[in-house]
Amino acid sequence: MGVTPIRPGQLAGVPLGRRAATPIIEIDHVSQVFKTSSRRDHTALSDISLTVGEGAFVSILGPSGCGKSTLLYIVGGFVSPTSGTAKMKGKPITGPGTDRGPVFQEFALFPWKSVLGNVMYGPLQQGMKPAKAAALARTLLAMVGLTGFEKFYPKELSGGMKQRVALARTLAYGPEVLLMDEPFGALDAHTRTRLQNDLLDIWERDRKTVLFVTHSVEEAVFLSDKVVMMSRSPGRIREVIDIDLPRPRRRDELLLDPRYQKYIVEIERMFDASGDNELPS
Amino acid sequence: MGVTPIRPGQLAGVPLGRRAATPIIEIDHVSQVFKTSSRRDHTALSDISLTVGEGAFVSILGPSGCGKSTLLYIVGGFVSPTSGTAKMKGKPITGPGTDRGPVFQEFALFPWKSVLGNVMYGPLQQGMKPAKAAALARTLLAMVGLTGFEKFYPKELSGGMKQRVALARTLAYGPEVLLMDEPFGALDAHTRTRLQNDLLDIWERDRKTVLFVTHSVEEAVFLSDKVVMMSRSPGRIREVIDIDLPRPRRRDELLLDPRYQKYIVEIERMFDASGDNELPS
Amino acid sequence: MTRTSNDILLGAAPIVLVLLLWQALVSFGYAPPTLLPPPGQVFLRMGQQLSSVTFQQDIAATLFRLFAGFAIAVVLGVSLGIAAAVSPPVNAAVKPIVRVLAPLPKVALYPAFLLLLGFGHESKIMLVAADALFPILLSTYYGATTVEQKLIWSALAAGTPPRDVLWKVVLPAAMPSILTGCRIGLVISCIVVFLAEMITSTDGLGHVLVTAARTFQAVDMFVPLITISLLGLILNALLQGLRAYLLRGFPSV
Amino acid sequence: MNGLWKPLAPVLACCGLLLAWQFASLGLKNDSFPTALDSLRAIPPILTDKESLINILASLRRMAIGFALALSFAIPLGLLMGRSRTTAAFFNPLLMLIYPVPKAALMPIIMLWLGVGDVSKTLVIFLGVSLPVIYHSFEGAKAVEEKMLWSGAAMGLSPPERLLRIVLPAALPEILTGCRTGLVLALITMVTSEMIARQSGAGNILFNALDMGQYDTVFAMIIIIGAMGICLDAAFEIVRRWLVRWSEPQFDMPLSFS
Amino acid sequence: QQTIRVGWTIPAEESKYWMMKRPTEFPELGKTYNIEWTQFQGTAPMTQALAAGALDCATQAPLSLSNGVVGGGLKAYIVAQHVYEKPGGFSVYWAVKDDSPIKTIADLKGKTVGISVIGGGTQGPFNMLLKKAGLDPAKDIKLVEVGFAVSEDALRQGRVDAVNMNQPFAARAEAKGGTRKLFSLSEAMPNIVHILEACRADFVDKNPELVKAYVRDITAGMKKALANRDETLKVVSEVMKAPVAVIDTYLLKDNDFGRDPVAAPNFPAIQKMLDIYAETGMLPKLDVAQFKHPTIVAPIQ
Ligand SMILES: Nc1ncnc2c1ncn2[C@@H]1O[C@H](COP(=O)(O)OP(=O)(O)OP(=O)(O)O)[C@@H](O)[C@H]1O
Ligand SMILES: Nc1ncnc2c1ncn2[C@@H]1O[C@H](COP(=O)(O)OP(=O)(O)OP(=O)(O)O)[C@@H](O)[C@H]1O
Ligand SMILES: [Mg+2]
Ligand SMILES: [Mg+2]
Repeated sequence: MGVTPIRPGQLAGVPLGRRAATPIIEIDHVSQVFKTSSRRDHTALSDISLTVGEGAFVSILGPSGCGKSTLLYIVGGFVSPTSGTAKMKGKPITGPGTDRGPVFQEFALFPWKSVLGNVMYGPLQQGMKPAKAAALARTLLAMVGLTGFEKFYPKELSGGMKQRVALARTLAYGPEVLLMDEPFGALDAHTRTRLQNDLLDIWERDRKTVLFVTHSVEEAVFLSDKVVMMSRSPGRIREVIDIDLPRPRRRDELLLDPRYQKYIVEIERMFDASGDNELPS
Repeated sequence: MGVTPIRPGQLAGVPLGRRAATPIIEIDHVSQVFKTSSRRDHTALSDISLTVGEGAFVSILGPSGCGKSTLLYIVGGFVSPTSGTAKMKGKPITGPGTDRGPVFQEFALFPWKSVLGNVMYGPLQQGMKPAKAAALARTLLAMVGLTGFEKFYPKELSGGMKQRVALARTLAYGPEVLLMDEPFGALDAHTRTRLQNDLLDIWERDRKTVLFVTHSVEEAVFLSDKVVMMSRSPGRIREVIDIDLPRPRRRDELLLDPRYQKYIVEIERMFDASGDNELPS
Repeated sequence: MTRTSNDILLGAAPIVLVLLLWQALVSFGYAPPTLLPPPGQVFLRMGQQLSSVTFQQDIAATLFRLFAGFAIAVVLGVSLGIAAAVSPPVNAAVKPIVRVLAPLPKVALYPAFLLLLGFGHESKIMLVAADALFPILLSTYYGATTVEQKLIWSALAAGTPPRDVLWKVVLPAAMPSILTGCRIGLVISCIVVFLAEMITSTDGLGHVLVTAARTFQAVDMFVPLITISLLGLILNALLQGLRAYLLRGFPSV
Repeated sequence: MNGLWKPLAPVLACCGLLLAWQFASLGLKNDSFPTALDSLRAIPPILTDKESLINILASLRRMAIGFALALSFAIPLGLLMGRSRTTAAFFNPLLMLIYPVPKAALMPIIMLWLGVGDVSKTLVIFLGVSLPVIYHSFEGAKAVEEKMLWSGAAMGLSPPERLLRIVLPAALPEILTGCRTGLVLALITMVTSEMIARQSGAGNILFNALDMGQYDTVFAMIIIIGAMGICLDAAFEIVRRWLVRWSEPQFDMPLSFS
Repeated sequence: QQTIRVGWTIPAEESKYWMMKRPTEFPELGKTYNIEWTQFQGTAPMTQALAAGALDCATQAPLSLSNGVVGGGLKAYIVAQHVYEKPGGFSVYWAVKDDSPIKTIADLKGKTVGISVIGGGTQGPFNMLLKKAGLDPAKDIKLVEVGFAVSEDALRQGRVDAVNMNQPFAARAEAKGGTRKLFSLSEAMPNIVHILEACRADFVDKNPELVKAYVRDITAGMKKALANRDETLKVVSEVMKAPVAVIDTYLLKDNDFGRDPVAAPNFPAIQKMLDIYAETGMLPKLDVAQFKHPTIVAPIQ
């Protein structure tokens, strides 16, 4: 069946890469404690260890509020963990870098820039000629189905449209590692499927590493090499599951593959089994 | 098979209620045109007619940006349509009212109030005693799995947690009609299932009417009496599908019901068939 | 705890630097002590003055005018600002009037205030209120117009009467902006109350300064100056405390 | 109706104010409070006098320089304070200590180093303007959504670039509110800076008339300064609207007193 | 060509107004030297400006100048005189309303009294008169600053019980009626010197020729002012921005201050004022000799 639960402790040093064994991201005993306004400590992540191999597609699943976004922030270098270290290519992560591109759950578009301006922002920043950057941005906008909306401002977009702009904006400057926080959460099934395929194409072609937060078990299984299941006890890794399905994947083929269905059922059952999910810390 | 496509034109006057034939919401030839910053007209909804019967659970499905949220704003009375009329219980909708409770896609929590304060807001507003309102709020927070987070401020919550607070806040003041815009979009499958069941319980018990925007076909079929499928050509109703499944529904039972699966497959195919979804207006 | 004490140390550093610079200016002869007395002398004199009843009365008079004028400005500024933001008719009436009145140099009206209201507290309170009003009003208006629509929608749907939305949603949501306006208004109040007392008064810190300036008592001139700036610092710290409490739910650095 | 009302409203408001003034002064019968009509009558002689015009232009020049200097100093400082706790902790008490001191009282010392000419007056205007700009920039920068900055950082923007290219535009609406208050204060300090020592300027005319008890000229000058304020404010509003067209509210507020 | 930085104020400096408005009529001004004019509100700020070295010469009152010397370490010479109270001419006076119960200075006890500037030049003689009438200037009256321009209104509005009057406002108030003179400063002493011209000592010592030229021009200006009243009216009107008709009511008439034809300072009278200031405790005793330059003082031939 290929699903081998691994205890977090065992993980350090075991790369989750599909094509290469070189670890690109190493998270080592990371914890994150927030001070709330009521002056109490609130633990969002506790003792997380995880290694992601170069070129791997790793999904993170977990109940709402278990610390998935926080984990991505730490890898992005936006937040420094309360304890533990995160490394990128062997070097400790001290801040954000163009090698890691985030797609935030809240989109965080620049409201003063048009859709095109938002997507062109990164390429221009990296010294690309405006004409070329605009052409690239238009290609990406066409990919996410937003041709015709180039001149719109973010406030004039629907939720799903904003999300697609955010995705295009990050893809535009081609980071090595993509840190995606529910990037398809606000999309309809049809658009979602299309973008999943596009994302896989880009990943295959440009040999990127992807850390992908999602709530859809089906999506996680379809896309990933590994699925990391988190639990809120608080913010721990419960299991890491290898998804041993052939690539390139096509959904209609997979739907006929019993292993695919089995992965999904298995993972869903694991979630159901954990009683702690609804308990606040 | 029970799925009878209806042309929008035929719809006016045909109530979509399950238990009662009295129409509660009547949308009549509504169009919405926005002026964009680049001073062009952008049509978000064009000629929408829809009648929702009292006590009905109606889901709206449609590609991202097709005008689902805009439609809810019009029913909520927050936006007045460019043309056409929307009526609630026979009276034209001129503004918001406690009879229609929205759950916004962007949550729109009050940042200056704690989680508890947000949920208590509505009941207090309607004259409930603070102690009673707090007790009610705690019950609802327990239901959405946020016990222990009463004193947190919205900025200290994860995306899914904010969404659950928004849900609890609207449920707290007991509106007759719930206008829910992807209320479970940011939730993990487990929490989502639990809340779906809770929502159905409330709906059955309090005889509410629900207008429910979602991107999950499965969720729409599981919850609804009717599914309204919208297309972006721009912002039209494509089909209205009756979901003829027994109530009360339990997911594990339904999973074994071939009609349930058939509805899902049918609706998904309809989406796939429409080529216009990705074309911007 | 350590963060606040760090902040205090950091904030004290430039003040110490300024004092050193001041001392150096005097010591190295860049300014004659008759115009710029050494800081030590000023603080010594200030210590003596603070324990004298007349000086305390002067401080009290200044503070009273400051608070009264500022309070009027806050109440008027906030209520008008919010009313103008949410009500088109009020907006149509208030906006043009504000545009006309805001840029008027209020000091030039002070002689008229004096004749109409007398030489006592009233004329000064009026001047302070007139000067502090507009920054508060503008900030409130800005804050209120940019309130997230969906917050108002949520409140309306929860049964808040439109009238109540003003202070239940618009006011708290605009609070960060309002408090910024208040902060500026407070400093302007300090300046204006002092200026008004300098121009015509029988008491108050500004009056103390003018009397000293007329007779070239440089040290006595600096005591009220330092006092008003310390008052400004203290009042601002209090406002900051209030701000931190009121805005605990809002994002901050 | 609405289209007609908009440009007319300020005119109507002016007329209303003038009318109220006319009746108040008629009722008070006070030499130092001339009627609106008398004051309006005193305007043309001022505006046709070449020397007065030169005076007014001199004031405006000082104001423009003071305003420009203040913006170029206050906005960066405010933004920096808003994004760095340390900077804020460092500057806040100092600013709070310096600002309440009335500049007029410091004139003797300012004169010592800067003389009585344009430099000291421009300094006074600069100080008057920078206060609201610093604090609005400060608060504006503080409220910038963090994830926007994170996005910028991930695209390779250095901290100074983030300040310039993310914090500045994001905080722009709030900064512009500060600038608007600053513009009003610039006009007021432009006049008051000429109260004690003056060579030429609008304040010169105003305070001369005040000294001479020519109240119709005083109020005529106040009207002229007010009119300049309205024009500057209107011009500023156009610029502001254009700069922050992305942040204008989408829907009118559904509230009304009626 | 050298420049002198000169401070001035209004009213009553006709010779300087001539220099400002009719510079071509002066032989040296604009040719051998230039003037940078700065207008001030009252003499006290000019004293500060002199002490700070921001001005070279300025209009001064005996009291403000002395204050600068005592408190500000200022060293200056009195080089010319603008106006004084000539017997029979105008003297600054305190007025009350016609129907006021105040008949004598002693009646001022407990009243609110307006004065143009607290600690200004008029306060010395004023204090002296109060003392003579048995009042303690510090305790028995409530003194409040009311500029000359608003004096009349403040009195009529009842904001003050008595207030000091100066030209041209006195002439205007008298024309309107309803007020009466309570006492004038000439009752304290004759020949009060109101404003004079002073230059910083270090500046004079460094540029004696320059200052001489300036003083010569002041004398010339005074002569022109007295000789051609019609033109003087125009000059003053241009400076004060007041209509000729208003100025015509008093300027250079009998109800005006006195002017020395060559702008020569009256040092004995100044000494007497300094003595009064010392007597009333406003200043320590000063000798006028320290303000007197051996050669540079109007009139210079
Ligand atoms: N600033 C903060 N102060 C206090 N607690 C915080 C703060 N930010 C996040 N948290 C807490 O940290 C926990 C993890 O948050 P995080 O956003 O990482 O969750 P998540 O797994 O992304 O959830 P979701 O799926 O709902 O987005 C939550 O319990 C949240 O309340
Ligand atoms: N203020 C506005 N100005 C211009 N266009 C707008 C504005 N608000 C919305 N729109 C447009 O209206 C259309 C419908 O928006 P709406 O938010 O209703 O979509 P939606 O169906 O809710 O999409 P999603 O599923 O992505 O949330 C979109 O094309 C959007 O660009
Ligand atoms: Mg998250
Ligand atoms: Mg939507």
